[in-house]
Amino acid sequence: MVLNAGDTAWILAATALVMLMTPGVGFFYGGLVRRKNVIAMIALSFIVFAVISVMWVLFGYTLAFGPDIGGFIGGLSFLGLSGVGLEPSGTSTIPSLLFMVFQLVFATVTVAILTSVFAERVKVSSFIIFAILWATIVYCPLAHWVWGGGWSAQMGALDFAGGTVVHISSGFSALALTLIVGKRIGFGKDTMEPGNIPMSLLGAAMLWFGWFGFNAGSALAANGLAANAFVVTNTAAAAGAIAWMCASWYHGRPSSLGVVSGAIAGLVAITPASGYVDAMAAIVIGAVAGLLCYSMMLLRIRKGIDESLDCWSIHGMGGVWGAIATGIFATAAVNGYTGLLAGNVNQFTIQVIATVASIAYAFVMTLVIAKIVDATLGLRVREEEEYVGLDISQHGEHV
Amino acid sequence: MVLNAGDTAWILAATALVMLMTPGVGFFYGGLVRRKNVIAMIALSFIVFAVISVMWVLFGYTLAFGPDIGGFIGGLSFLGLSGVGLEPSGTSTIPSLLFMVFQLVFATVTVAILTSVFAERVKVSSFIIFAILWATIVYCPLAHWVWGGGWSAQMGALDFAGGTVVHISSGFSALALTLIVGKRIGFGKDTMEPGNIPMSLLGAAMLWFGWFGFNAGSALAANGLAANAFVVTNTAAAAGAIAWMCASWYHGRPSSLGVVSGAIAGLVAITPASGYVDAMAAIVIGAVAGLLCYSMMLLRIRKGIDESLDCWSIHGMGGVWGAIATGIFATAAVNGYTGLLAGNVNQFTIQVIATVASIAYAFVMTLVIAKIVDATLGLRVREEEEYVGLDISQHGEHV
Amino acid sequence: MVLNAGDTAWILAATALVMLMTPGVGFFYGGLVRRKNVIAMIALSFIVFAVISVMWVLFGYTLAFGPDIGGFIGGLSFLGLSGVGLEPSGTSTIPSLLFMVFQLVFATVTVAILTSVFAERVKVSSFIIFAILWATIVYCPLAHWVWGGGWSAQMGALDFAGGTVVHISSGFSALALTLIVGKRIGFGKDTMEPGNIPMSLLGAAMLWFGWFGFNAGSALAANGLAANAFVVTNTAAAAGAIAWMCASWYHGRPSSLGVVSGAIAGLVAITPASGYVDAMAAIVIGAVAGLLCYSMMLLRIRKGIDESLDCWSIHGMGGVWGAIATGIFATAAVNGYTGLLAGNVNQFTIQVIATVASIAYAFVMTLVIAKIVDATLGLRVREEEEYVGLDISQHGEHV
Amino acid sequence: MKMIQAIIRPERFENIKKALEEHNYIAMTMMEVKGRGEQKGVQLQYRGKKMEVDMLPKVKIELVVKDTDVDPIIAIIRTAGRTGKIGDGKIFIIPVERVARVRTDEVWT
Amino acid sequence: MKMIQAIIRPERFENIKKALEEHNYIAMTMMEVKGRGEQKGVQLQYRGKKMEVDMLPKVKIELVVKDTDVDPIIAIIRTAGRTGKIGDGKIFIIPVERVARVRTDEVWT
Amino acid sequence: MKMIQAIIRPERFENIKKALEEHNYIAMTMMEVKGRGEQKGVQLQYRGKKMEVDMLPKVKIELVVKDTDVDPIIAIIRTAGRTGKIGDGKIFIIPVERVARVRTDEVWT
Ligand SMILES: Nc1ncnc2c1ncn2[C@@H]1O[C@H](COP(=O)(O)OP(=O)(O)O)[C@@H](O)[C@H]1O
Ligand SMILES: Nc1ncnc2c1ncn2[C@@H]1O[C@H](COP(=O)(O)OP(=O)(O)O)[C@@H](O)[C@H]1O
Ligand SMILES: Nc1ncnc2c1ncn2[C@@H]1O[C@H](COP(=O)(O)OP(=O)(O)O)[C@@H](O)[C@H]1O
Repeated sequence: MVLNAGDTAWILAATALVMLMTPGVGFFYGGLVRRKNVIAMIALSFIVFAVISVMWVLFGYTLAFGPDIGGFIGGLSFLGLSGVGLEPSGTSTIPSLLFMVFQLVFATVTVAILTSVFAERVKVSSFIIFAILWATIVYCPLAHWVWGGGWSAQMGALDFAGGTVVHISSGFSALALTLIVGKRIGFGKDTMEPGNIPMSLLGAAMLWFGWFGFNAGSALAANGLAANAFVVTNTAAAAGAIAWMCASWYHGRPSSLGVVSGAIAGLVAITPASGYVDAMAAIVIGAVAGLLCYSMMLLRIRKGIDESLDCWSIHGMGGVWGAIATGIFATAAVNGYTGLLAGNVNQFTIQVIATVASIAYAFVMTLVIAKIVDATLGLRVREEEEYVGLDISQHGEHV
Repeated sequence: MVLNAGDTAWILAATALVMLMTPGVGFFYGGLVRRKNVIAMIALSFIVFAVISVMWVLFGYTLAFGPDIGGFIGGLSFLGLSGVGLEPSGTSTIPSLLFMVFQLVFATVTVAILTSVFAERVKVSSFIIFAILWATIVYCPLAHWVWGGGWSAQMGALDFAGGTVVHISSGFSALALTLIVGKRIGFGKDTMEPGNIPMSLLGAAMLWFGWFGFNAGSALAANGLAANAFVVTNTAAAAGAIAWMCASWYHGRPSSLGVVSGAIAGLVAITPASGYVDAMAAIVIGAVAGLLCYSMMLLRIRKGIDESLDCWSIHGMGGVWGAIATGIFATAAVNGYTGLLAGNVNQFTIQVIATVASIAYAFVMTLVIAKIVDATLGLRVREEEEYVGLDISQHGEHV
Repeated sequence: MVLNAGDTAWILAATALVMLMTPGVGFFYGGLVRRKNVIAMIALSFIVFAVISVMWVLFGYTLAFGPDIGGFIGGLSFLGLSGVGLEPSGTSTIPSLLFMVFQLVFATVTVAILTSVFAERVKVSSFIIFAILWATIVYCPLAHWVWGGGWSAQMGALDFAGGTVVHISSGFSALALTLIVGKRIGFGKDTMEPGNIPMSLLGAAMLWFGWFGFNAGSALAANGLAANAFVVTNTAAAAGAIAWMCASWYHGRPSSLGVVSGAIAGLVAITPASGYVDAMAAIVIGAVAGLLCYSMMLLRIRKGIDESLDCWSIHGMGGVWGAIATGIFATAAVNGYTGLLAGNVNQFTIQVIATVASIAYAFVMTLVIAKIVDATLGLRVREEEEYVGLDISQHGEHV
Repeated sequence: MKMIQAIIRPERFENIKKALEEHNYIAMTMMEVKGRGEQKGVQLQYRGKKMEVDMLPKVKIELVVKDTDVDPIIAIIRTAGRTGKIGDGKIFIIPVERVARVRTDEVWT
Repeated sequence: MKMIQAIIRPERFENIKKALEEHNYIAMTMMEVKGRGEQKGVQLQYRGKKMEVDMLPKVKIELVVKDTDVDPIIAIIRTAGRTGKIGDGKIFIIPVERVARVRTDEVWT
Repeated sequence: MKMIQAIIRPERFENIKKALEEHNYIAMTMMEVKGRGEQKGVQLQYRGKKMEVDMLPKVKIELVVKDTDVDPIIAIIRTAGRTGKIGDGKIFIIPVERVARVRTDEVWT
């Protein structure tokens, strides 16, 4: 189709918004770790952004969006962006290069989210190798399944802006990584309080802001669908924030971190649904996400699992709920698709299958990759380095 | 009318920009309070954003923009967003849902601005109740009067982006609240220096940035009027910053907080005028705003009024000046409307009437609401809690 | 031509993005100075933004973009924005006022970049005078040469988003200023460590984010060229970050400041080239920029030059490399222009001439202006004030 | 010489500083600390159960002075810093054996 | 009275505070400091050459107590703060000649 | 044992640390403080009227050392920290009665 300047304008802006989410994750996480690891935590997000950006233009994009190979992965036609031009292709109304870079910022933020489980204990060198392997072996196929014409898309699974690709994949990969990376020294015994809560709140603001690009940009056009995605995104975030706030209030006090964690839970859950549900459903989706992720966080802590910054409980479980909720609340009024509430059991089943498959694939492949990297390069820093903190030991800097 | 992708693209981006203003207010205010209340101050803005977001989609929008009832308030047709669809309605070229959410972020930032007077001493629970009541009883009618086809619009009052609705209403409500909330313990005796000036500067940057969406977005289209609003917004902000800087230099040193306070004063004053005046008028409007708000701040301090973060002197008085200035400087070249300088005394009178009515309504209704909340739930925290700080006592967190 | 809403939507958003770069520079620089100068450093960026904003609408724009006078400067037709209207003019598809303000934010960020060499030792009053003179005498002519139809444009020099105008000019002006401003007391003897690295990382995030508006906005339309600029911008930044990171790793540890400095080096270098090269060339341009600027920084330190925050080594030298690289890598596939690699020696020669002329003009004129300001008003604060820090001595504030 | 270490309310610091200044006690060092007194800080009622809030922000000032100046300084700090409520702070007197200046070679006891 | 100054691991602070509390030693002041011990802090291998990393974040707590309380408190801090690895910290005992309360006119020695 | 408390220029800290290191005085604790000396800090001319700027950022270092090490350390700090201008800082010597290690059961005086 011919290029539409309005659609292009919105996706240019949306891509910039989503780009901001990667450092946003860095600041959100950076405020949650101890002071001796703040810089290292933020630095990871910048390093992820740089490394995955180059990886994506070189071969990531083609693996995800190249011509379908067996429903599993893309072919190499777009290697080094060859054939990805300034004009739209297919039914798109935006330049192919723009679609490519919109997808790029999704890949970077997904890897950034995953840094949760590396917090305060992993070598930056090994992390970089791991990140490239993970993006190649886990992210690219998952993106292909859902958006690149892979089996999941063929089956009819709905995932508007990346519930499975981004959130389930990073969340359950983080869970798998706990098995290989192990706990921080002193976890469960020493206090590990957030070192800089205002910094986390800033990161959360960047995330909420950027998420409008993430979800409303996934319409790939400046139209009513984008507007709907924008509205339900904000509504679910708000409902999630309120739900988590109330739940934590019930147990004690309404912490500011609880409010923003609830918002992120709501944002995660609405991500796959944002092109299919309306605002009233978004309230339910967001509120349930807030309550669910809050209890999953408590569960994780009770179990003594050091998935340090709650990528699994918020992104993983929020993503699962969002994928399922899409199959429940999808309404024809928004985008023609229906869910369980409209009697479409089939869609619901498809959503469950896609979810389970994503979890299994991400979990198992991450385990394999992490095991290999750990066996060859070693993931953990040495004990003294962990004690000293990664700011000094990995980056030679301090706050 | 039919949907225009370019207009929609701009309003999507503009809404995201305005959204950022709510945490922007949080960081601006957060840096101004003492260190023991920083988190609580920022948290208020996130809580406001969540609560008012849900309130707005449920019933706020329809109260403001539903079918006119007696020029005073909107009817309930859009309750729960029923009938607010993906298509444009009336003469609009953007999806109705997008207009709704653009209005939503205006409502949230208005309530966030109002948190000035709650700083360092009000219970978060009572504040939430107050915020919902205030948004319902004060904000929705005012928005209806001006933008929803109410009496003020019918009379022909000009308020491009919310001088009366946003700034006068929050500013004079804050003034009314000082009567009920009372001073912080130690006010006037203890030093209460800003705890984190760089954080306030960051908040100011977010506000200045977001304000382009606020004013230029109020054109509801990507056209010359939006461009004009963008230009005059920036010009007035700059002039306000320079004016306040010079005034404070004359009295001592040009503080960085003075520079950004002046910018905000300029931004407030140009808000109602931004669709009607040109850049040369914007210099005058901004500069006068800087000087006026600076002296109003000094007056407030002299009077010993603990309107802690100067919502009244900057937003209230800046808003009054802006509303009047619109009636002075409006020029046909921009948008067809004229003001006093072009000999249109009538417009000037209308502006004064709208201003006085807004002040009176906001002041009185706020007094009533605050009195009720205080009498039933109590607004202030207990003395020990205030001494300890709201971060710990309200949220169980500390920096 | 007629106004295009899509193009206008993108340039409205892009202008807001670029606006954010000015405080972005403030936070980036603010984190690099000692704690006693943090506020002053950030304040400079706000003051620059305010002062240059007003200067630009009054007479800066017309000097740069008014009718050509001898290839050197613009005439006064647009004084006070007279004749700059809400409609597009010439072949443009966006409102003239929007083009004007898009150019405004370029001027402000250029002056902000230059504050590097004033860090921790210059009077704010003298700086303001200097900034106005510099913007008038150095920036406006350079902008006219390249974008206003001056001799450089006539000669056919390519500078998509301001390699010469913004980066070479600020970088080599900073170098010239070291000769007049002199070193900070204790430079080379005392430790002068960055006071707040996370703040610098935040500034870097704002810069990277805003740079999409800077480069992709320079297409002045929402089209394939903008998309290409967006992609190469991000790619060069990523490559620069990786290159600098690896180089500094080789010498010790990969500091977070190195990662973001490399990203900025890549962003600088791609700026003039972003409308003419493809993503594979961007990897080379960015990586070379990272390595080059890193070694130029080491060289500067070895030479004992107190160009404190590396405006010269990053913006100056990165800009030189970018201008030359444009003449090397320009490819017809992107925008019809070719460079050395496509056998176009002529373009390469033109780029060298434009570069040398910009360097010479900026260096010499800056020397003259600085000398005059220093001789009349004095640039340096007194020794005690420098010892106390500029936060207190210039602004009466402290962190 | 003695070192007077006073732990005071942050809000009262400017007041105390000014009062000391008026009596010509200029030299001092201050730092931000956190602390709690015997009263276990402030107790906050919270949903039925009491919650102890401890380690509240305080300011610590240190003045090294002649032995004869100790009593007047204690009096000044008390006058300027007292609110009468828990948390006003404590003053500790510690012996200082010698004082040396970095700028010159002076030493005194 | 003595002032006990203990420089401890930040991660152990809560533990130590709680242990002191259990033995009814409530009053204390704490501040964030940086430090290194005789071992020159931690040594990090770095690309062949050793690099000394010094001045690591520590917490300093100060308790002014009766002379007879010094030994028990040292024991408590040791029990609650020891990990057995370098960096556990040091405790210094300094004489305090007088203690004054700001809130009242009490003074004691 | 004595505790040497030196209040120095932040810019000179690295210098002093290195000088101490060279003479094998490794162990120390440092913290960021604010201070002013007898000179009432630095005086800034401001639009006719003088303005006192006080409470400038300083670094405080604390070293607990044997009595015989006190004089050499004072000399080292002076050499490495002196600029000859107001604000170079002061050194206070305070008696330490006992030192205990947290990691082991060692105590010494
Ligand atoms: N015994 C002590 N040892 C160390 N610090 C103390 C001691 N007693 C009080 N402090 C410090 O003094 C501060 C004020 O003590 P508090 O008991 O609240 O004062 P008051 O008893 O005068 O009301 C505490 O927060 C703590 O920092
Ligand atoms: N002699 C000393 N003077 C001042 N501070 C000291 C001294 N010795 C140790 N410290 C402080 O105690 C901290 C812990 O010391 P360290 O030697 O690591 O403990 P340990 O010897 O018990 O393992 C150091 O970081 C430093 O802050
Ligand atoms: N009597 C004192 N008591 C406490 N601190 C002091 C005293 N005298 C100096 N200081 C500290 O030492 C710092 C440097 O003092 P200053 O008078 O500027 O040094 P000098 O006299 O060597 O030039 C001050 O900022 C303050 O923190």
